[in-house]
Amino acid sequence: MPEKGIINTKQFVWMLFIIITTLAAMQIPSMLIMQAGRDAWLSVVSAWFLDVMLALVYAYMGIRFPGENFVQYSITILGKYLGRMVGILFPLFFLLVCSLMLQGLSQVVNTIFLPMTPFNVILVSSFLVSAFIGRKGLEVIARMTEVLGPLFFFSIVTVCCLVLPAVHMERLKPQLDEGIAPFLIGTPLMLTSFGVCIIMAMYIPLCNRPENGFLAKFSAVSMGALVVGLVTALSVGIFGIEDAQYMNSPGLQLAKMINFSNYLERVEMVWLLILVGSGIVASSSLLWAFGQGLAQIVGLKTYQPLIYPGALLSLVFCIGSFPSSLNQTNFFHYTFPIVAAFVETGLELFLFATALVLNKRGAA
Amino acid sequence: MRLFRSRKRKKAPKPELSQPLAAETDAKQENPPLNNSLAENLNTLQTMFANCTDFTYRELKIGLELVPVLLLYVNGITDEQTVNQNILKSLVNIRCSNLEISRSNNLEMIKNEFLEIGNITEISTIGEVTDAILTGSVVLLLEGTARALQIGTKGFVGRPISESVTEGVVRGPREGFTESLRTNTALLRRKIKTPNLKLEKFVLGRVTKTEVNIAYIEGISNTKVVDEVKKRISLIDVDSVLESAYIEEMIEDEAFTLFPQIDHSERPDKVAAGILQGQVAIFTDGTPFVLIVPTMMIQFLQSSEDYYDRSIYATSVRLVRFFFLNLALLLPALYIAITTFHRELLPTPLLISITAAREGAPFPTVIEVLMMEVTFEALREAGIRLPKPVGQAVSIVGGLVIGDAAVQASMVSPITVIIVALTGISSFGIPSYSFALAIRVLRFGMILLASTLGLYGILLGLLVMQAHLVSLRSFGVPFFAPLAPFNLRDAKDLVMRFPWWAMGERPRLIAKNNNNNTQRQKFFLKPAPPDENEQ
Amino acid sequence: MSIAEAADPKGSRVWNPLIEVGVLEEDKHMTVLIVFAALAISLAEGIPLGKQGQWKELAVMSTLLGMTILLAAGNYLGLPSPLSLLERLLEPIGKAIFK
Amino acid sequence: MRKLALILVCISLLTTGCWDYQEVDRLATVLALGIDRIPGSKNVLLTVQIGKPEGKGSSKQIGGQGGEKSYIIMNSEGKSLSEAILSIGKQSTRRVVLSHCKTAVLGRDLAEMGIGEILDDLKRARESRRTNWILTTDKTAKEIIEKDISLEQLPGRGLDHILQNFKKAGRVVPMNFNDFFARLNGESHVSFTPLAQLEDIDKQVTNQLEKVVGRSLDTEEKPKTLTIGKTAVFKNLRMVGVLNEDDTRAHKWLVDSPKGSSITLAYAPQAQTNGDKGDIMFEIEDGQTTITPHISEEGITMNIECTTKVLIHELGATGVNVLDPKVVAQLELQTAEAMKLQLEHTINTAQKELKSDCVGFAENLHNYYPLEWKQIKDNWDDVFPTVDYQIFCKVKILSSGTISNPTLRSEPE
Repeated sequence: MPEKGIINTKQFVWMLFIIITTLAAMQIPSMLIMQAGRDAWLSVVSAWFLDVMLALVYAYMGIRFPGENFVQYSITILGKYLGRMVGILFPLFFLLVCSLMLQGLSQVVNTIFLPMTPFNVILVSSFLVSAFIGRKGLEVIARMTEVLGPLFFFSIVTVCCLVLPAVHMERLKPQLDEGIAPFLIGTPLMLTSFGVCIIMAMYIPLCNRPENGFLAKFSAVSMGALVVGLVTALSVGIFGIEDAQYMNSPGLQLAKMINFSNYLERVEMVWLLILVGSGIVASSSLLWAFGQGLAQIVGLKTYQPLIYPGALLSLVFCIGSFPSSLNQTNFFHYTFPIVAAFVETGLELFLFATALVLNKRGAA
Repeated sequence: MRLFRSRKRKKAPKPELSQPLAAETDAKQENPPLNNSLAENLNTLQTMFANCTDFTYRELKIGLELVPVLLLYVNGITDEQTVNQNILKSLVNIRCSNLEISRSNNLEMIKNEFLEIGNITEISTIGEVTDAILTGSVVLLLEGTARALQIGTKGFVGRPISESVTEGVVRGPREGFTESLRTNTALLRRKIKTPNLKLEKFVLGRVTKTEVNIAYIEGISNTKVVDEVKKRISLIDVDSVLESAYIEEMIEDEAFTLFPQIDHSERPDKVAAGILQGQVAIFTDGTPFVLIVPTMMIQFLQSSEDYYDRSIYATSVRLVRFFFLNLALLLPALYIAITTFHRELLPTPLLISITAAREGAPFPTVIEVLMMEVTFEALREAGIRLPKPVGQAVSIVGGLVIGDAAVQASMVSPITVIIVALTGISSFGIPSYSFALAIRVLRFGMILLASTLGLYGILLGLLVMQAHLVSLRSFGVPFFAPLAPFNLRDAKDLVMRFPWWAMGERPRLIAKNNNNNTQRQKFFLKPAPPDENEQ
Repeated sequence: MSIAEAADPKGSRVWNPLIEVGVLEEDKHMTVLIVFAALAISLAEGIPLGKQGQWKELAVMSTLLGMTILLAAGNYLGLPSPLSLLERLLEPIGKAIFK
Repeated sequence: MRKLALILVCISLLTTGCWDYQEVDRLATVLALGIDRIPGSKNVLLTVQIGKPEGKGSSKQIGGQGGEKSYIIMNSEGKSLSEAILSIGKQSTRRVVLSHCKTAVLGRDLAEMGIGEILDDLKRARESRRTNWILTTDKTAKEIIEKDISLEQLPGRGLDHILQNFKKAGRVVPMNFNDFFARLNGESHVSFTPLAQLEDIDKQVTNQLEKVVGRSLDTEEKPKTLTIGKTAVFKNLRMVGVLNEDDTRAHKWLVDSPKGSSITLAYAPQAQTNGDKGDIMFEIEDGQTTITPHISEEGITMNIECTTKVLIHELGATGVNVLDPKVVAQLELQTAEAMKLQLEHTINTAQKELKSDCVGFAENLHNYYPLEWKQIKDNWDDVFPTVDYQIFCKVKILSSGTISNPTLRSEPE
């Protein structure tokens, strides 16, 4: 096995949490509000429920094929050639998510921190750092998230508490104004970005207690759903749906609303720093998953030399496909959910069904 | 040049080792046994110690039969009084006929019946003789015997035990280690009175022959770590070991890092505490600094006094220390990032007063800060190296000239002076000097990053630094533990310092033993007044 | 001057889905940089691999870097990237589902 | 090798950087922003107040009295707000930063012609914050921005302080960008801001005194004073009118809460039907207003319930005996009646005069009757003036300050 590191369940939870939340907390709430209006938080809840259901499948597959991640068990299930063709979709998907994530974060950094710095400089430096971390292996990533994760969680919760005085409850009412259709449509949107934590299948074989996979995912998704739900509901309660749906990053705008006794204000940068830091670590674990998956498909001894090339490939994706933040938002809103639904749900359920039908099991 | 040399060494390490330096040749390679003839032995040794004025030999004829005896020692490192009183006197006073020139057990008899010295061993080669002489023993050679007696008379007049200079405490033991290895181990033994405290001897340095002892408690320390320490020490093959830092650099896990991965101390109580929680101490002769492995980063931020003060106070002091650690690393960088990139973070009145203070400043903020930081480092270095009275003068002049005159002359803005001074004070708040060095260097990197990309640059720097820190290990123990990987049990002694009665366990990561018993005391010995009815 | 233009004083990143995305000068420089980076990575990672005789790893890595360079060259020439193709394929479905 | 490459990359990054690096003494910090419409054109006139750092050479004096002012004013013109902001650069040696600007003042002309064009910029700009205050004036914003506020070195911050105080206690609802936008986006598309005015308070006082004394007083000519006491009402991005001070106060009770406000009662004990009226002032310690809509066949009725807890602030010369529970009960009733009258007047003004729902009926209807609201929604402007309402006020007197009854009674006539 290329990766030698072992992670524990706590680290597992924080890693999943960071990946879900950095991807979802920045841009998703506004898209969700666009779809579901005031009921956006309901979409978060239902997506949370569906994702937990999906996690059951992943956790079960992790136990059915002990010591194997989906890249490996797709080979076990589907055979040498078809299995590899299917298996490679997962690493590529992670690479795509990595592009999306770092593009979004760099865009925010460019708008808020460094408006005059060329965008590409920020993009390249964030890719560089995340590849640097990714190359150090899963253990390092896990330990970093162990420090950053709680910090991130509490910073979001703090931000939410500090902006509570600005909330107008009547902006959240009435609920289910347009019936249940909007929030049902919002659910898949949310589900697909929660679904990035299918990366859990990469971690399960490396966890010191693989049977805790479901528990870890459950805690991570619950925390993530809490955070995203809070951000979404507060955005509606503060900005109203008309403004919130077109915000590039409602979370950031929320932090900008902090005005605590007239002294603690303009502190959104501190929050943003933590967010960007977590995002970079999260994308480094995506890069790691790419390298690890690819190395397993081809059967390499080590994945480390693949991290920097992977980061470079992801960077090229970024530059080629998302020349602007509008492009990225558009992709994130309309194309990504389809791709993600295909990979996260479709492929995995397909593998699951095939494994059941062919009665394949992992070598215990 | 350096690059070239290291390249060459990498390519051909073997031949170099097999051809030791000329000075080492005789000692290492030719180790002939002692001769029966006293004269020949003396001859060999005299040629070996040619031009060594401190090499002393004394020929005696003892007993009724006047058996020739030769005493060899190096002047100055033996205890002159012992040599005269307990060896010479007793040898001269031998008045029995049992000593015969032809008998073979003469040596045993001298050893057993006449010498009033405790530490005597028999040796039989020239090499052993030279080793013994050079480490301060007296060697007794007897005519007609191919063996010799090594009489332990080590008596170097060293520094007396005095208070540790680098790690001062308000409350706590005042003694500090000295340069003498035996004194140091004795100081340790006085604190830990158990036969399980093992002291194992190594001799390092082909030329210096420095004695190195590793100390650990069997049953408490992790045997894997002890074995690893032994393995790494025995792999060392250098010509000289003058300070424990030589060993430190040759046994640490990661060579290319700013951070020290092995703690050192000159306080017996700190070393004893380390050993008692399962660490291994490495004593080196000739230096008061004892290495403690494995080390976690958090140890560099703990002072031994933390454990002698009340726990709440110790906790709050630690909090201050952590805060100032961050200031020492980041304050100048944050100042630059915030004033030149992100003015939004400043309150409006402060922004306007900073602007006013900078009005008409000739240099950019970065240059100002770098100038002042470099000046500060120079002052600090000068203060340490100069003789004490002059050092004080330097700091006074530095403080006055740099602090006041530079502002008066509009060279720098007063806020920069405040920032640099605060950073300096913060860096003194880090208990470990070697860890503070790493922070000092990193601070400049952070300043550069901050001046390029502002807070984002600082973030990137911190991420890289943290990734590096968590990837470090010290003898298998994660360096950043117990923060990452987080361990709630070990966190009792992390930022908080729990009261002694609540710290029931040794740190798991260090002391996790084969029998997995890290229990230190009974669970929860919280003191309480006796029951009413007992009174 | 419309509001949208006024609000974006840089003016360089206004994207119109109706017009094919042009290649900005800045991104052309990036392509050159990427090629250099690919070479640097292949040296930095490849030499140790070659020394250790891990030829398979070296091959996979070179393939990845080669793909990167090809894609970068495609960007340079203004060809659509694979993600754009994916977007063209799937965006109508997404637009049909979501608002 | 890998490390060498990393170091090289870092060095190249470090040496080429510094795009955003900007020394703090090369910046002009804007503290307040005034936006006017140039009459007869679509152009925007921007007035900014920029904090002037006191260098070491200049003497520091408070409030620009005698000495130099600690701020400067700059004007610029542009087709849009952002163009005007950019064109300040034409006259400023320092880069203009808006991140510390906490107040934006809208001129009356601009407000009446429509603010749609500037809103987008206020929302979109990087440095704009939704917690910033928005104000309207009855004349031009330029005057307000240029105005000194006594005791304040920087008038821009003075404005901020005034509005911050309003948040805790005051008669006017302070408006930040966020609430302003959210109300404009709301169901009724009606929003409001405090109205800043320049009043010659000194002149008024002098005139009155002159009447009493009967000769002209020899006082110094003082500049006008800035006051904020009224409310400007916006509907569909246009200013449609102003609520006067009394209406503003009641408006605050309706849309925010009565807390921190005050109420004056012209007291007339029932026993003494003739004369001896006196003013009693209450400070509203706590209070809550709830509006509950009710749709029946007759039409829409709003039940407005206003409960307040008040402190006696001043009994004046009324000679009431507040130690008598009956009197207190009566006082409570009369105060409630006075509040009711004031509220009615305000709602009436909104319904009849301004014809805009600045009291938040639409939101409540939407919340309580979402289905019905969809039908009313489109012709709400016509429906609103006809909406019926019922007001229930409840007042509870909590305490009377440090003394109970007034010790000095007015002489009986």
